[in-house]
Amino acid sequence: MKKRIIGALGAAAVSLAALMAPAMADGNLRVAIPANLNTLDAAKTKLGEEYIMNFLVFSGLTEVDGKGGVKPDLAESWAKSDDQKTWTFKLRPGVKFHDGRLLEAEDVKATIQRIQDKATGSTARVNFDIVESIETPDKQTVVFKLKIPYSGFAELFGDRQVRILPRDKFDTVATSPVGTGPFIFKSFTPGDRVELVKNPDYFVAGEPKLDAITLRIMPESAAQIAALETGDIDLVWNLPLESIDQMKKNPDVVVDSTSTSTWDGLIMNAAQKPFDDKRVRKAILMTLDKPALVEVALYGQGTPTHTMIPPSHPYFNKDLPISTPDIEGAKKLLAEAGYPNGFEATLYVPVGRPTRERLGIAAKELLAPIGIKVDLQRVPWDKFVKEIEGKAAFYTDGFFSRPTIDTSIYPFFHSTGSWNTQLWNYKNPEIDKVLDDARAAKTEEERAALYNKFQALAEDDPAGAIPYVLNHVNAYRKNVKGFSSSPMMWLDLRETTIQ
Amino acid sequence: MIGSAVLLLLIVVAVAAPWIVPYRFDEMSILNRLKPPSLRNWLGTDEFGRDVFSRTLIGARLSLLMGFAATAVSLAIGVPLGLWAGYRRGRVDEIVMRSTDVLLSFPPIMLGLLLLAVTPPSLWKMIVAVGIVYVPSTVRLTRSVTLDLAGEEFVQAARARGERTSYILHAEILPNAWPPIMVEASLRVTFAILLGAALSFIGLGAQPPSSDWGLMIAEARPLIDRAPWVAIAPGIAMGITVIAVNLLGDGLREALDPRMHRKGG
Amino acid sequence: MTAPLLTLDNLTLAYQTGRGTLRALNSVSLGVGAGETLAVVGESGSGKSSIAFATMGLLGPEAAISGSIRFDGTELVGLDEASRRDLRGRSIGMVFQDPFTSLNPSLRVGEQVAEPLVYHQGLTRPAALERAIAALGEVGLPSPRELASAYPHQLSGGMQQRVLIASAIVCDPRILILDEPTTALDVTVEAQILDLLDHLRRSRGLGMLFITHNLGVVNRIADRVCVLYAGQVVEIGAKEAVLGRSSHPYTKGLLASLPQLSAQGRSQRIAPIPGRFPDLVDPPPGCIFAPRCPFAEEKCAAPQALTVDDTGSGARCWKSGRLPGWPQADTAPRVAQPAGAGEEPLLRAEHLVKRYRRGRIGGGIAWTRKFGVLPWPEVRAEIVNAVDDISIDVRRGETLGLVGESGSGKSTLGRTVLRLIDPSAGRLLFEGVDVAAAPADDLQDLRKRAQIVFQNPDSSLNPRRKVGDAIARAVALQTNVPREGRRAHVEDLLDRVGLPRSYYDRYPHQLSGGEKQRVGIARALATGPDFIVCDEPVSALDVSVQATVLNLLDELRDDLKLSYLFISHDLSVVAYIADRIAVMYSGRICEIGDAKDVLSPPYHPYTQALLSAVPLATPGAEKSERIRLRGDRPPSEGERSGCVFHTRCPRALGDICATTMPPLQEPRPGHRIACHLPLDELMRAPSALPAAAE
Amino acid sequence: MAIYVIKRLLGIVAILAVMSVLVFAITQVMPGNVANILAGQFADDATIKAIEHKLGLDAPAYVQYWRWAGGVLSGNLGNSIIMERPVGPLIWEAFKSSALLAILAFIMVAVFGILLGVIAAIRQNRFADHAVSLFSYVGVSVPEFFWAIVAIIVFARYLNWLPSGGAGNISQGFWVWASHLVLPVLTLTLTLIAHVSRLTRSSMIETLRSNYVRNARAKGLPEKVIIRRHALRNALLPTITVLAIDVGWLLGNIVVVEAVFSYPGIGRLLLFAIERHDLPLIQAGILLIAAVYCFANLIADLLYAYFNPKIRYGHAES
Repeated sequence: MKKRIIGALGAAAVSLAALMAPAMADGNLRVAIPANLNTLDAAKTKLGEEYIMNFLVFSGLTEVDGKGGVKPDLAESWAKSDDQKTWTFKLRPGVKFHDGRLLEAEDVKATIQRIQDKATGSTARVNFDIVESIETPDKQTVVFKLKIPYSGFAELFGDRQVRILPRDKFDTVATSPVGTGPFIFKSFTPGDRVELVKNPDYFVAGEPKLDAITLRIMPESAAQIAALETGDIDLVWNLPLESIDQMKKNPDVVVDSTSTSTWDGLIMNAAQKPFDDKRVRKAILMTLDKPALVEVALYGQGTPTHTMIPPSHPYFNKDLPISTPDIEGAKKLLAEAGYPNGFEATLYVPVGRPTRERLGIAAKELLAPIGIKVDLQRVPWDKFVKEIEGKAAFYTDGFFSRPTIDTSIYPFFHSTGSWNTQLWNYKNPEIDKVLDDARAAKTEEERAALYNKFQALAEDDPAGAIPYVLNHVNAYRKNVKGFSSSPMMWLDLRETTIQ
Repeated sequence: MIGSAVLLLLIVVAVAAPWIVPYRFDEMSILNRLKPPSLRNWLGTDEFGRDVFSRTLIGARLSLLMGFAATAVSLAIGVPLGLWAGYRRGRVDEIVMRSTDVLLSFPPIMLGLLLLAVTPPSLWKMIVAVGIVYVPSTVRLTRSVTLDLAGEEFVQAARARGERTSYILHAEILPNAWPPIMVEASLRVTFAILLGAALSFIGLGAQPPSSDWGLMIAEARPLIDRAPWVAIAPGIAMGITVIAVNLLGDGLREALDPRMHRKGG
Repeated sequence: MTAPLLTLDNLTLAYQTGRGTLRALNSVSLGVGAGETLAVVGESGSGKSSIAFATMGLLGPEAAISGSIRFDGTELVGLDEASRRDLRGRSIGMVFQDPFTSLNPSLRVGEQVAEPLVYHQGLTRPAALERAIAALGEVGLPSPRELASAYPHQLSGGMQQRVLIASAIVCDPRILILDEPTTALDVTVEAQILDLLDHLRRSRGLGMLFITHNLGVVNRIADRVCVLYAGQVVEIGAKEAVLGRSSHPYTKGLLASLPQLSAQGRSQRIAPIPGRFPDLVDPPPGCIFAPRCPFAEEKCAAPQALTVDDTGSGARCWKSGRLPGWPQADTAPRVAQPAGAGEEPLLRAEHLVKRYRRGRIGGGIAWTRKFGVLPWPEVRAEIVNAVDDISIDVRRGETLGLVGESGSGKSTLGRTVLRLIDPSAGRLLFEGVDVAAAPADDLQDLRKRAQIVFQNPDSSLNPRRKVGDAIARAVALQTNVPREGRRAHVEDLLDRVGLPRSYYDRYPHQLSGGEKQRVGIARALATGPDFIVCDEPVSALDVSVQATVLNLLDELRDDLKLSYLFISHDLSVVAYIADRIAVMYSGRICEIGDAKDVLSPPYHPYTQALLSAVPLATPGAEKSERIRLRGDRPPSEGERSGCVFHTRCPRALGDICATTMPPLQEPRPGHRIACHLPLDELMRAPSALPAAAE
Repeated sequence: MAIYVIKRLLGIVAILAVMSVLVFAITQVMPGNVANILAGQFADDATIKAIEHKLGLDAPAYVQYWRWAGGVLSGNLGNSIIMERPVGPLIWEAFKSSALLAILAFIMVAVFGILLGVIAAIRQNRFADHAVSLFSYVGVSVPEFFWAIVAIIVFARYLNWLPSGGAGNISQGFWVWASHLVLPVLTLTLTLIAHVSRLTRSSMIETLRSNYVRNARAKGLPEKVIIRRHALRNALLPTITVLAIDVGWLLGNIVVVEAVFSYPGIGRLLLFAIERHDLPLIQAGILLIAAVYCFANLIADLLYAYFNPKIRYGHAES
């Protein structure tokens, strides 16, 4: 009650301030995003642009900061059983959906069950394969029973697709989403813009500070930049990497870069020759000049790494040096593997993912000295998904930051990992054991040590070549305050203001 | 005939390109990327340090191939159909004409998009797709010319001496139908070059690391601030090529204009 | 003779070409007085139209003019554009050859006539329109007020030409220039227009400069005649003198080339002018006609002067006045063809019909199914009877002349009997075998034995084939001449039609019109036919060339025992060449019979009108009584129940002509007339041929 | 005339029906389907099957087509599979935006194309003629996407006069709204104007050489009147047909121009749909564009008939 009063007062103060300061009256933040949104249904979202919506309109049970931390969001608190198989979440009381209905535990249960349904087609589904049952003893409590012990379960609720939806509005959520987030969906003109307005009943008092947000869909980077420079928009999300240097020269614009665990890689399918031989994979890894690739593929906007654990992460293995090109060594390894003169390989790159395209083109050049002749094939995205991933021998791919270090690694590297067989068919019993142990580990130190070991193992027996993690860069005009780029690449605009 | 001179030069350059370019079109040099034009790289380098001049010259090859081969495809399919429909009339004509009506109701680029969406893009598929896009208009033109010629007295004379239809079509009608078809075809070459470039620009045409001009412009688009030369070189090259073909077409038109011909003859 | 209003003095017109200077006109001098008609006559290339364009100031900047053109004291050569424009339409009117393209298709007739009044006399549009309507009435158009709001395409050719004349005289010009004003029209319509022009000249005192190639028209309309050859005036003088007692060899030749419209005309061959038209870039140094002149001698190698006496007559020939008549044709006299009435005809058409469908506004809708499913509205079609129940025979060795005006269906008939067009109904017997419905593959015998010669020399030869190849192809296809003998065979054919053998390797564009027509004949002969359809074979040719081609066809028939179906709009030509004549009107035959029977009474009223409309070049012929037809259109499809000629017939009896098919009357065996008028009534008609020609 | 219009309308319906089958067939043989896209990366077969079943994509092709066609016949264009919203309003919104662009560009092309063509014809082989020629050659020879990029760089980036893309909302004021249209319209105009101006020029020259213009000169009419009253009217008839063809080109170019200028129109929507194999959206988009094109041709033919007295007051020839 008290909170609500404060909230109301805060809201009143904000609107009063808005009335008194005409310059701020239009507290509408205009954001450029490069692609149209396919869907507004959080469970089905697959694009960075869509994820932005997920965090502006909806809330999850928890919130991850992208650096390993997890905070309460809709869940006020949570507890796990000692075997890490039973997780109980207490919901924040009095949270209202945008349509005015109160959030209940049943909504959480229905939301997760919907994600679990294959026909929904949510990419978050695999994470909830471990859930045995969901119970709602009362309106504020949700209890999850897991099939296996899992230490990072709370973090899963900070994931992009795992937004809590009103269970009576599943049918319309794709077109007129209703959530509990800081902003209320107003309209979506496909191909043009999304308009959001402030949620006055947001459960965090005093937030959000903006009155409205307009997401403008602008595919052409030249158009985005021109619009930012002329003040037509206030913020460019995920600024094209090649424009960063240019933007930095503009005194009216702030370029805000943050390191993420989003990565690209050269995928080598261990189920197919010649990549079934770990010496071939290692030789390729040894040939790559990672800093150069950061320069070529990312215009310097990234960091060389061993695996998807970014150098900024506490679990990053600092003792392990970033590999430097060793052409002779690589040639020797290839010869040992039976390819003294190298071989020919087709490298598939997906159309419309420029960093992965550039990575592929650069790899073609870098691999030539050790005798690997690369034939580059560019494949449209839908065909890439259907016919290349997991099926081709050699291709470039990449993945967004995931909410926990476990969800970032386990599905890829563990031999039973859900995505392993659809990526590179990698099998390394030692790594399997390390990853399983890390899931059950009870302390941070224990876990850090295990992941350090994982990195060393992966460097020795590479699944593919992960040369770098990308930076996420936003550019905004000077009058935008209280904004910082998120390592998860979504936009947290709750504290943001325009002056 | 400036047009034909320029075009001839372009064709020579295009054919000889692999031997005269200073660098291979896909030769990358990471350290040397996005360099402005210099003595070393006459038109600068692109984001992978590839020589823009070399790429543009090789691109001429692709563009001209695209234009001429696609036009050849449209002629190869469209001219026989048009001759047949125009000479036979009746049901054949009706079916052919209604089919072209359907195809003509697609704006060219849409038809190209749809055709290319079916199969993974490659230069040859693009040539065929663009060729097919221009089949209906070729059919229509050939048909109308054939209709006119079929009424000419020398065609009647051929019928009167008992010639077979196939002979009349290829020996009496076709040689006289060529001039207007060729004039139209020369324009279609430019349309094909531009359509091919647009498809590549959208991403459904030529694939990297190809140096197709449309693709070069598409790839250079994000860099237009930093390295405008990467986009400008192929843009201007394309302009010159298309103007040359256009001039050639105008020249052809004047040379083959039936009225001029009659006056001269 | 009054002082001339319009005077051309030493007018020379030159163009620069790639090969040198082309002199289209060379020192032309002539004058036209008020109320006087000067006819300028010449063949194509003579430069006659250039005179009109130079006078009107409508030549492009590439034409170099020297000399003088004076109108009412004003020098026109070098006059500024504004002043010239002021004279055009106001003081000098002009009527062009082709009425179908000379009227703006998207402006109403009234506006087009009224326009010059607005700009020359400053009238308001309504006032100008009133004057225009009066002018339309004056040129003899019925209900001019309604007509003024019609568009040109709604009018017939004759009406369009009247409109053009109205727009030329609406500002009361003093001189009217007419450039072949009747050439595109049918002979009956031509007669009407010539009457109109004569009337206008008298009523308004107009001076007319009348340009034409047709000596008959000259005879009908002109007071004085100026004969133009290769850009030079070769003879000038009063009509009676020039046409009756011509003093220049070229004029004599032209007159001799004309086929005579008379029963006797047939007995002797016409005598053409030999040789080819001179190259105007490189003309002969002396007398320009000398290379073709039968009277030429050494002295003709010097340039000739035009000596005009005080009556205004003269010729450009030092021998003028001392010349004999044009020499007779030196070829064999014509052989009368055996009647052969009893034997089976080579070709027999029985009740032959060819119908076309044409959409008609207001015809209502018929719903059909397109592709078997889609409901589809079709406009009820109007049936056009191009060939309407025609029965004719062509006997072996004879020439059947088929005469009719444009749109009569004569060409369709010619092509239908060859199965180039499939008949809609009827029988078509070639040597007793019905080929009317035979499948195309079974026509090889017909294809070999029946051929066609076309009208248009430009379109009848494939421009991309050598002359010899075109002929050789027919030889290869339809004869068993072995491959190695074909060239020789084709060269023999070229000999036959009077072309040098070297023409084998020429392309059509290197040939003159007459030569192309000879190639067309050789091609028709190549299959070794018995029967040839000659579809207007001489209509596109100049008079002198026409004569040679006619002679050639005639000789070939005699030598090769050919049969012709000879189609023409020109009754003189048909009368000259045909053994029998069929007169066709709107898809039907109205009269058929031996040539001399058709050319003398009794006549079908249409034949009679046709004969009386033909302009003859004999002075005096123009004065005879003429029959004039009303209007110029046959009845529309709905009204074809009776005689198709009843809408225009001056002797129509009334309802019976409109409702009942006319009976066939046979005054003499083989001479049939389809008319309701009793035979004795028809017999009473006077001969339509002028006495002078009999 | 009414019969003719009915006939043409039925013809258009037939064309669209055939087209819808064709488009459907093409989407059937496209690699990858919408279920793969919905399932995203690394979806297992069971997931894809489940989604296909939910969307009815596992039915035989003719059943799928019939479902769609039945819907269309009863006025329901279906739902976009990807966006899960009705296709009708989606397409309609995009179409309105594109139509605005297209109509403005079309007016520009028609007005300036004809104007330039007429000027060039009157000043044949003189400076103005050559200037128009050069302008139209350059416009037509460089692809529209290149002009679009150049325009953004020059007018938006450096000169800062105009917004670089997107669509303005009329609620933001007229100038904001209008300013967003300038560059796309200019780009579209530039690439199409040559077609019209060159055709107008040649048709005008032809008309100026015609017998009836010669006759008008012989009547002593002032040159201005000859051009306006006699030449222009007849010269513009063929231009009507060309303008209809240009509507087709315009609809094609608009795809590219919308993409570069981030303009939320039907072209971009269609590209979006084709990339994602969203069949109901592809069908509706293509059929709408085709229908517009067919109607443009029909209107052109009717206008042609209207301005051509030969057809309007004629004995109709079949």
